[in-house]
Amino acid sequence: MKNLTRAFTVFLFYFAATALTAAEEAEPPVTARDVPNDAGGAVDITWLASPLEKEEGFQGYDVQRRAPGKEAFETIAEITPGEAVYQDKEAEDGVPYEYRVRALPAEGPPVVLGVSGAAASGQWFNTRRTNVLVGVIFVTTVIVFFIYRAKGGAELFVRKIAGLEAVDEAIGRATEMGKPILYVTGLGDASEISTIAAMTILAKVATKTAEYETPLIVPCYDPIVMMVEKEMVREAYAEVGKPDAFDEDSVFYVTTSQFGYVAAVDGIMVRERPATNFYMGAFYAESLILAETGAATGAIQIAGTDRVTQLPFFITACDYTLMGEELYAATAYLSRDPLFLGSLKGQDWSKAVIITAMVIGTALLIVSVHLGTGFAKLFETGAG
Amino acid sequence: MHLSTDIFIWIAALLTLCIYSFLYKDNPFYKFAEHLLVGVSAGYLFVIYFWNNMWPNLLIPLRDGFGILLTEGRFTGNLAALVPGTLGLLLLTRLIPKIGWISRWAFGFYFGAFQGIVITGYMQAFILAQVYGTFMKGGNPVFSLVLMGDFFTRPAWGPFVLAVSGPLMIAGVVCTLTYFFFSTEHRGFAGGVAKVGIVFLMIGFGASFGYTVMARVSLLIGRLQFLIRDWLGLIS
Amino acid sequence: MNIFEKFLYIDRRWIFILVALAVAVPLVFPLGLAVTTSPPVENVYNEIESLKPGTPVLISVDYDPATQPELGPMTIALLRHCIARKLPVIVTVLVPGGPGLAVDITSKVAEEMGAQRDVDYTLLGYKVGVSAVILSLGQDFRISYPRDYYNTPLDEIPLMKNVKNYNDVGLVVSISGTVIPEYWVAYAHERYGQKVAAGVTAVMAADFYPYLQTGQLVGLVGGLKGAAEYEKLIDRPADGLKGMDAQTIVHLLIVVFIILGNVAYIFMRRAKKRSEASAR
Amino acid sequence: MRRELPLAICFIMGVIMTVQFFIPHRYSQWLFENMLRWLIIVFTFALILGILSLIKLHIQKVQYRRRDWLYSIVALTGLGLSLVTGFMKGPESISEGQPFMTLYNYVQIPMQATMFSLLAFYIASAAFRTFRARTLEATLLLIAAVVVMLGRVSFAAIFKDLSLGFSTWVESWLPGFAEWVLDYPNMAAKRGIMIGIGLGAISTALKIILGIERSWLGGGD
Repeated sequence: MKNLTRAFTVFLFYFAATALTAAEEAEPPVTARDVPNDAGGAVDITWLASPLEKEEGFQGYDVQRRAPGKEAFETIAEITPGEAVYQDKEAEDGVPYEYRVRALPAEGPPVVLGVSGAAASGQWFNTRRTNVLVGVIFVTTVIVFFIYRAKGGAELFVRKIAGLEAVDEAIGRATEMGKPILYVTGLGDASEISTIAAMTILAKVATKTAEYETPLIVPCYDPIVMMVEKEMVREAYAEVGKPDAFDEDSVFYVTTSQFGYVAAVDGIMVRERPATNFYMGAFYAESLILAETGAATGAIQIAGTDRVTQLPFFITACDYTLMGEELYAATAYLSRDPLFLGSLKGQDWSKAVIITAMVIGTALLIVSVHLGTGFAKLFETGAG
Repeated sequence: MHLSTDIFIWIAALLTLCIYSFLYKDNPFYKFAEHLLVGVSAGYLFVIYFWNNMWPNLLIPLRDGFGILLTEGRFTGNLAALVPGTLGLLLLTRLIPKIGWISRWAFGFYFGAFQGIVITGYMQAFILAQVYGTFMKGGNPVFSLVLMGDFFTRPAWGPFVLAVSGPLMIAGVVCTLTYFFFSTEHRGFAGGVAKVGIVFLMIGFGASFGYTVMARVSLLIGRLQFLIRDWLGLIS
Repeated sequence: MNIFEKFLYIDRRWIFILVALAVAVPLVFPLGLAVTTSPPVENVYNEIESLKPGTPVLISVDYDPATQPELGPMTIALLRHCIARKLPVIVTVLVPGGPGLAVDITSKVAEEMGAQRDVDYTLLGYKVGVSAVILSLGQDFRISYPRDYYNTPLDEIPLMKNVKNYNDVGLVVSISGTVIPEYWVAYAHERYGQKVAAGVTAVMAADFYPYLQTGQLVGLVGGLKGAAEYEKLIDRPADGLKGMDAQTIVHLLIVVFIILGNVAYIFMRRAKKRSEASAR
Repeated sequence: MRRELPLAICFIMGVIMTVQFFIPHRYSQWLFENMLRWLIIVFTFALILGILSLIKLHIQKVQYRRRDWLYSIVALTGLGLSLVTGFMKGPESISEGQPFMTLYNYVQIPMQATMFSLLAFYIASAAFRTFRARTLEATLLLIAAVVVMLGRVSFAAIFKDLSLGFSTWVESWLPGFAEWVLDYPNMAAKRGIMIGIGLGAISTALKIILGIERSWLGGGD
């Protein structure tokens, strides 16, 4: 019996203690807090709605502030009924202000809800952007790692690209038919990645045409691209030991005008009737006109571009199309250039991580919505 | 029919027809109009760069800054515009081949800054937010057992589409990404996944294709509205 | 060359004439086909409806004359909607060819609706460096725009007095035929939490759906059809709705072309195979 | 000096802008705001540079009587007109109703807008002569295209006007189906492409900042 009373007292005591701490943990009527992850100079003030709100004619709240050492509170804002937050954007960093919120009834003096103190400060790291930092560090590491590995001569595997397999066949066909090959490198300038990719593939095509002595036609949109391409084709011919087979006029400048260029290339297609047309590089609205004229002349057409909006036209009008990143992969595959190869590999690994994350996240969401949501939150962004 | 009497409408209409003459074939009218356009728009851009950018952002601050310096003898923040102004002038050395290399300093300045903006911005908007959107939509899971339960309790077409679309989308993203993964051959399981990826890609390209047709037709409608309404006055 | 081939490779100029007729005839003799609205456009409309009168809306004219026939009508519809709802409109321009269009559209709509410049709307004009400008507006409009298009200092414009940065803007609508709305998403929405909607040419429309799903864009007005839907929502028929008959007829014509072309192609292939087989 | 200094400037600016993103502190904001202010000014010069090069090209064409030099005179005349009207009244010149705006509204807009409407014709002829269901992939593409083309216009309304039996079916299903195609399969593919493009852009930016990719320096030493 004695034990029982004792146990009961202990229980009561414990209950009271937890109830008390719970009461302490309950939200205080007014809370002032430094705004997290900001430049400084701001304090968030929140409060619990006053029971007076339900009364008729309730006028709202006012927020007051007192700097240390001062006697009186100063009103800094008046808030309409129903709102329960205010941000003081005029706070000086490091000053421990006191904030007081008062409810304003229809009649009579204001009712003080409570007082809370806070000092504003600026932060040196935005914790909500931690995931961005991790992402940037990861991508930087893999890309730099693979570029240096590629530069060091490591064998990095890139799968075969279907469109490239067709290149040999297409050149063979032109040779059989005794007709020329047309190679268009788009409207990009010499510094664009897609143009560089197009030129790399051109060099490869040129070594083949040199071997078979198939005529090659390369009309250019940009004078600088033209000069670079002429050199590359010349080198390709020299490489297979047929420098004399290279025709100076096969690589030439047409015009730097979108539709003027199209008209000229269309004319070449209709007159020369090339057996194979290549469209590689940066293309815009003209892709459609080129591919259509080429299809009408019955040529085999192989296209490749990173301009996503133009891909549909190439896919429906050409026999093979290198889509987006496939163009870069083809370039890395052909040239083994460490820059192309390394970044391709680095991006591949980043993709692998993203795919894995997507699979894990979905699996977690199936097992437990709670767990899955927690995992998904790791990728959440936005709002500051 | 109320043919326009406004000389400018006539000019606009004739220039429009000059461009359309390209449909017959490339010809001097088209070339004339095209070159006129190149010239006028280059001039337009120059004027806008000047009055909307140079003037308010560089020249006025410098004018005010030097004004205060000369009259009151003090330096103001406005004079800081001298730094980018000088860099800008260095950029123009590119027009003189011999000292063109100086322009690289200024080029490095803005080029580097823009690349820095790209890294974090793209990581946030194009990578992380997209991965998050593949799990959650408006705070609810995309792969939702609740929606699937709905379908089993009320088997009908509507709930079926709702329940299946989310998982289908997840599969689509994963398969498309796998198609653009170049470190394994497309054989076996990976090959199968990539094939499904192509299906999604083609539907996506088809949607763009349909929309592009719409865009080009809209432009034509706009121009014919101009010719028929403003010039020929056939409609009001 | 067999009959199918001849049919397939007719001079394309015949097709050109058919297309011109398919557009011109419905313009002169309208059919008045009904237009249905779609959720992405309704979302933009609802977002603007939900703003409290007096909340500034930023409309960015990020297109040039090349896409004006497609994007002009939706810009006008959006402006009319905002002004009618007493939402002050701040107009920025991020492509160099665009300020002239912005001047033209704002002055015409203002005249028609009796809106006053610098009070009901303001034209800030064009700035170079898309991403830098979008970022700067998140800090302070005065960084990139010390003065507006008409050379008035920003602090002297009544509408801009209480606008410091995105915190004071209810919604950004970027209207463009380029990827500029993506920059608004990356730099205004992600970085500053600004609500962004986009109006784009139909060429780009399908590419923007991922942003709708994530909520990075609150809504999307796509192409002339989107403009027509918006005109229907605000009940002010204009060029968008007027163009829809022609749009429908040309789409039908093109679908018929695709079907005819493919049917002829299949027959042509069959005929070729047969003649090859008989030659053997 | 000629290569190392620009590479160093590029590196420093890139790092500043990247690191600044993570630091909310007011010093960092101050730096950021000034960098943005400066970037806009420097970039203006870069764009003006492009126009100056274009003018140089046309002047040289006329000077050396290159092919089509007469057209270059047309271009230079247009340029002159724009510049004169654009500067003759100071900042006022670009307001509505001024000659500069007339030139823009009646010369530049009509031509530039017409240019791309040419494509409507080419798309129609390509639809007939070129867009072939050669492979399974192309077939899928064309079907999705047709669904979007018909689903996004008043196609169903035609059936209704003709009061055909299945009009309500088409009317209620087609627009919804088109929207579904855009919302799910299209969205999935575009997201996959977008992640790829995002990674590509980040990797290019990294290579430029770290000085691994130097083609922007141009030729020469």
